[in-house]
Amino acid sequence: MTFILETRQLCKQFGGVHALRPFDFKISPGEIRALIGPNGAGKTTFLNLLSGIYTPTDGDILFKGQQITKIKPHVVTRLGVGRTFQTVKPFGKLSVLENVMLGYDCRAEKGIFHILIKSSSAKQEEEETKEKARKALGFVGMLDKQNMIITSLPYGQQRLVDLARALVHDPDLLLLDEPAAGMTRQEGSDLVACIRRIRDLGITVLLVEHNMRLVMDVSDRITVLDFGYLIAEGIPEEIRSNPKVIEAYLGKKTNDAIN
Amino acid sequence: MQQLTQLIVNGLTMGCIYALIALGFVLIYRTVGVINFAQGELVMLAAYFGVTAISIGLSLIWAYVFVIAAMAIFGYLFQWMIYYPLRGKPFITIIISTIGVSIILQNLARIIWGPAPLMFPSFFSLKPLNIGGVLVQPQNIFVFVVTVVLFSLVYLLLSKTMIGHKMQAVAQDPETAKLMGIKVDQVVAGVFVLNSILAGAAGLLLAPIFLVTLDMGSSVLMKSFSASIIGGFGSVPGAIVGGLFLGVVEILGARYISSHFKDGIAFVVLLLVLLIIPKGLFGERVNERS
Amino acid sequence: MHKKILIAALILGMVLTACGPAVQEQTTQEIPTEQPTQLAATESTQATTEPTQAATVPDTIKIGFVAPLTTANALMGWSMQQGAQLAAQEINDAGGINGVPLELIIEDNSNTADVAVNAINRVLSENPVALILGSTSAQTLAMEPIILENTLPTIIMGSSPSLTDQGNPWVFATRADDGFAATAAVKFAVEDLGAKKVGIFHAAEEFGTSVAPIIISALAEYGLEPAAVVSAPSTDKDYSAQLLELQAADVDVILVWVLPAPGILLARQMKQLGMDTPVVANPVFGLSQVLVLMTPEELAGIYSMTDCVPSQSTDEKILAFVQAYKDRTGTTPDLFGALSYDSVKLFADVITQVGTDLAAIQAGLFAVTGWPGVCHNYSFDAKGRGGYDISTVDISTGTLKVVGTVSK
Amino acid sequence: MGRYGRYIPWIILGCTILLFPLRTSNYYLQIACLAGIYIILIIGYDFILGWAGLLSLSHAAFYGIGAYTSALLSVNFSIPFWVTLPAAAIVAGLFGLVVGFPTLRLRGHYLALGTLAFGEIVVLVLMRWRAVTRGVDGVTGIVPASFGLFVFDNNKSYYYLLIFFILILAIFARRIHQSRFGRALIAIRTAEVTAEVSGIDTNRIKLLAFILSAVYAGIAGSLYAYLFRYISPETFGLHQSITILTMLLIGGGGSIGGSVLGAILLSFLPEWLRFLKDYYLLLYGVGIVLMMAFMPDGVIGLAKKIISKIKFRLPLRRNV
Repeated sequence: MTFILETRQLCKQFGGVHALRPFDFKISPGEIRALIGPNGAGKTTFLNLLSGIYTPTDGDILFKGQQITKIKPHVVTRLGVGRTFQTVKPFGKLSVLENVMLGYDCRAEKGIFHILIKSSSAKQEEEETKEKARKALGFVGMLDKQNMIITSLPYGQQRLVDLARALVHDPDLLLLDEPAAGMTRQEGSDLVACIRRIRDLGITVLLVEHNMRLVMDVSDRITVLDFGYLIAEGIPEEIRSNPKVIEAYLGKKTNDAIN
Repeated sequence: MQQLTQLIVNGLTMGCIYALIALGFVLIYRTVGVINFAQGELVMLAAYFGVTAISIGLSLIWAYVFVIAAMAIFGYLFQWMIYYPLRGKPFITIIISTIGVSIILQNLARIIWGPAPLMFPSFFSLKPLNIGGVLVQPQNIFVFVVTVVLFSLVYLLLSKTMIGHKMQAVAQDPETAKLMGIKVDQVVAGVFVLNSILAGAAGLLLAPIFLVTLDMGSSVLMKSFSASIIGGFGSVPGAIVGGLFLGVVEILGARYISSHFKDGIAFVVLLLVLLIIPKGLFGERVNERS
Repeated sequence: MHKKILIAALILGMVLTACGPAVQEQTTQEIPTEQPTQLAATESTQATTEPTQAATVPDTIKIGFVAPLTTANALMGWSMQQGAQLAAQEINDAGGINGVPLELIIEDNSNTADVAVNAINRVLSENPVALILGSTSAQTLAMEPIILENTLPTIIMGSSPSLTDQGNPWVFATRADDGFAATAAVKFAVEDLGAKKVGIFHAAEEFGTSVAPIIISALAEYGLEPAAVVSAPSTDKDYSAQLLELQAADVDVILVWVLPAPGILLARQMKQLGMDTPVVANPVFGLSQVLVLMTPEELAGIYSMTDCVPSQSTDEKILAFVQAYKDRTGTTPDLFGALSYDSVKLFADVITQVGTDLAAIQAGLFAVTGWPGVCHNYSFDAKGRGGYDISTVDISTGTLKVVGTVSK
Repeated sequence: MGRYGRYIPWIILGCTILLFPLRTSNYYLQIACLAGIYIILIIGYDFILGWAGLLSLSHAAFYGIGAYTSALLSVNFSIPFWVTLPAAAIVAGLFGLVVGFPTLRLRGHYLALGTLAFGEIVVLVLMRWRAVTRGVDGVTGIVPASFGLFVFDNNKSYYYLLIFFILILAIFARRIHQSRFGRALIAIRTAEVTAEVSGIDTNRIKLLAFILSAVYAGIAGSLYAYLFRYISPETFGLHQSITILTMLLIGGGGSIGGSVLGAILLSFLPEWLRFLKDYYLLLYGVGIVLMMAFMPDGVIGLAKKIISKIKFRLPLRRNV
């Protein structure tokens, strides 16, 4: 097993629209990989395919050498894939800590009867979940906000909580969908540090991002998609100077300029 | 064979009735994403308005006009007093409110018109026509014709006119519709008025067949729901196909399986459709709002 | 979280205190009338034979009345309420019961068992000495344990045999049970109409469904089996499937047990399907509100088994009742108006004789023999059933023509 | 408030509830008992509507299944109360599993109508399957509930029995609400996809909520059968499901307090309105419409709003 994640001829169509053309993708363990491309390039579709939200039209996904092509999202998560979302939908009725605990609940084993009788093992499990969640919150630097209602936090901080939720169950692969969106410059650079620390834990990171400064700063390798096609892949320096990439961005006159 | 034909003819008549009542809440559902539990009571109210119109000496034609006008006003008031204050609230809140309205209308009608069944005349004699051995009521043919006409009109209105497109836009996404310059409130009010008029038409058509009773609308409401789901919820052609299908299946089931389970047939068919083809026969689905 | 519960607690407290004053009001109202009934209740448990007048004379004598005044059976409940109120008015105009005015405590049961039980408890909190129930069997059965517990003499107008088969000595029925009516209907169908192939059409609700087996066993007495048995829920509007099944079975008489609106639709749809099979029905076609809605064609060939037809009577007292009822309501009294009127008058008579002691009223009712009411001459048997007359009426002419009577 | 100050309203409330039967007539006691049964029903229904955010209209059917299980076991086999009650819970729960499994794939109005159809079919079976359910006549002769030598044969004792069950079931419900299941339900309701990607088996959790609500309904049904000692199919029809739905919405979904308030308020409201005679149901309908217009989040929601208006500090923190 040389690759933690591998896709073979993975494609997705919605009706007649090709959201993702047959796509071969490989990512090595411990890598930080960025997936970039203009709007509508198929990046989020790709993440949704990986995390099981969409079923591919064709092709295979292998995670740690295991087929996960038609597996439901929660199983994919349990196998060790963490995921954050482009637009955070925090669970508003829950506190920050509970939002994160939710990510670890899939590791819980004690059934409903333990909870009804408040058995000591259930209590212990709940404590363990809380401990894990606090640790994850501490990791993203949000431990002091643990008892707040999540919707009362600024957007950038909500994203960090979402990140903690995706990390709490000790994934091997973390999918980040535009983690820096809505963040201040300071928060963004904190995030870069955070992503590096995540990699240092031995977690492979795949991120989709529009903020090129962040992408160039943090990633080991970059993959570029356009209209569902793979147009380039390589280390940041190569991508920066790749004419196809420049054309894809500037030709489209999108707001995101490469700097 | 002759009996089978007779059964199918009668089943189609009931089917028209299910479809007519279904049409109204398909409209409401499409536009504001809410099931109107007071739909049956609107039908009943129209019939009682009709009785009153006749009793104050109006001719049948003018009674029809009176009822349609009264229902249009009522539809506007309904929208203004019940829906408008709750717009934007979860659909379930509005559903409860329509349940409240149905209780109000049931009891109001009982207090005003009394609990006894009443009569409402028809344009036609009660003598059945014999068409190749099959007996058909002139009123039933009338119901069939009016149903088809109303369905066609509503279908054309929705798919071919500007108003229809506005309604579609409101149904899809009221916020965007507002940004596009559509006066959402007016469109919604219009839909409620139209719905009320359709319920009024249903009431006027059913009254001579069913008598005017307090339960005349509510007793077929659930079947109409089922019909619209079977046809594909939110779809206008689906409502009529679902209604006719249900009417025929129900009558054949009652005749050839057992009349003792007649009421269950609609619900068994509904469950089967939901589980096998959840989109209904006409898989036109409006996005769920919650 | 605690705050949330605290808020809930406060509101709950408010709700409970809101019902607090109502309770207080209740108890203060109860005080003057409570004593005699309590006295009566203790006496009744001791089963005293000599009826004693209560020590203090109450302001009013209260009779409870629970009927479906709203929802599905509101028509029946309305007739009952009119009849009962007419009787009460007549009694009070004539000076009350031994000089004490009669008061009816009228409550609606919403046609459901839960509300019926609430209604009877509401009535009981006013300490009535008797109770009249105009409820369907399911509701009556739900109330019977409470009647037994409170030893309250109760007159019901239900005809389901199960109502008087519960072994409850406080329940009296002013109508023959369905067994009696069904037998009479079968007798008429077979003997008078010469039926060979009988079809049965009954309402899918409790009152129709429970009659079907009784009709079938009555037919068996004549060595007949029903050619077809069909049913329809009262909310159903189209009976062609059922009627065509009867037609296919080639029946020569249809026995029908349905509610008013379905009865009219049934008669109409038969004619629309070209069926002129004679129909022998439950009292539904004896109701004046039903007759006025039917055309002469629809009326043809329909017979109804009814307890009584006050408007066709020659008895002056009964005609006076018919007139008074007409003056009051604008309609001819039907079976339920008459039964309800009789129930109030009967209670009043018994209370006049034996006083307000509950056990004495019970004994008084059992002792009734041939009490002449506007609907029946009442004598109660051991089960508490009275009023064993059934008339067959021919409605072809638009009026109720009695063509035969069966008595026990 | 002193250290124990916050317990004062609780003590007052507890005393009011416990002493209520001693101060009231049998009439109010009966309504209170029925309200108690509704409380259990609605706490259960809250799992599916308030917590999972799914509109189901078959709750009355599970209530009926519970009532019939208990009643038939009691009448046919003379099985005592403390066996028939869990039996009712189990049978209703099994039906919840069987019904929930296929229907929970449906969403929104479709789920509502699918469950509605199931509910209507149950009532029809109760009415027509005479040999087992005794058909439309209903089941009479249910022996009173008893525990040891103590027989709960009057409303007063039954009231306390109900309080016992309400307490137990409310505590259970609260434990579930605050456990990972509660979190999962909230997550599913707010953002189903995020919940799924967080590792929550949403189908399983929804099914669990459905079964739990059916179990609560089964217990409520059993308690209903022993309160009235007579049951008939008509009690468990669609109108009952709608009553339950209305109670929860009026009380305010998502909280036990809301369930309790809704059940109590709508049990007493029509009875309070009885003095209006002919107009009472009319006014009841008006009441429902007004309540929905002025407190769309239920009594609980309104109370919170009022309290926040008078500058009470709203609980920004949620104690875990």
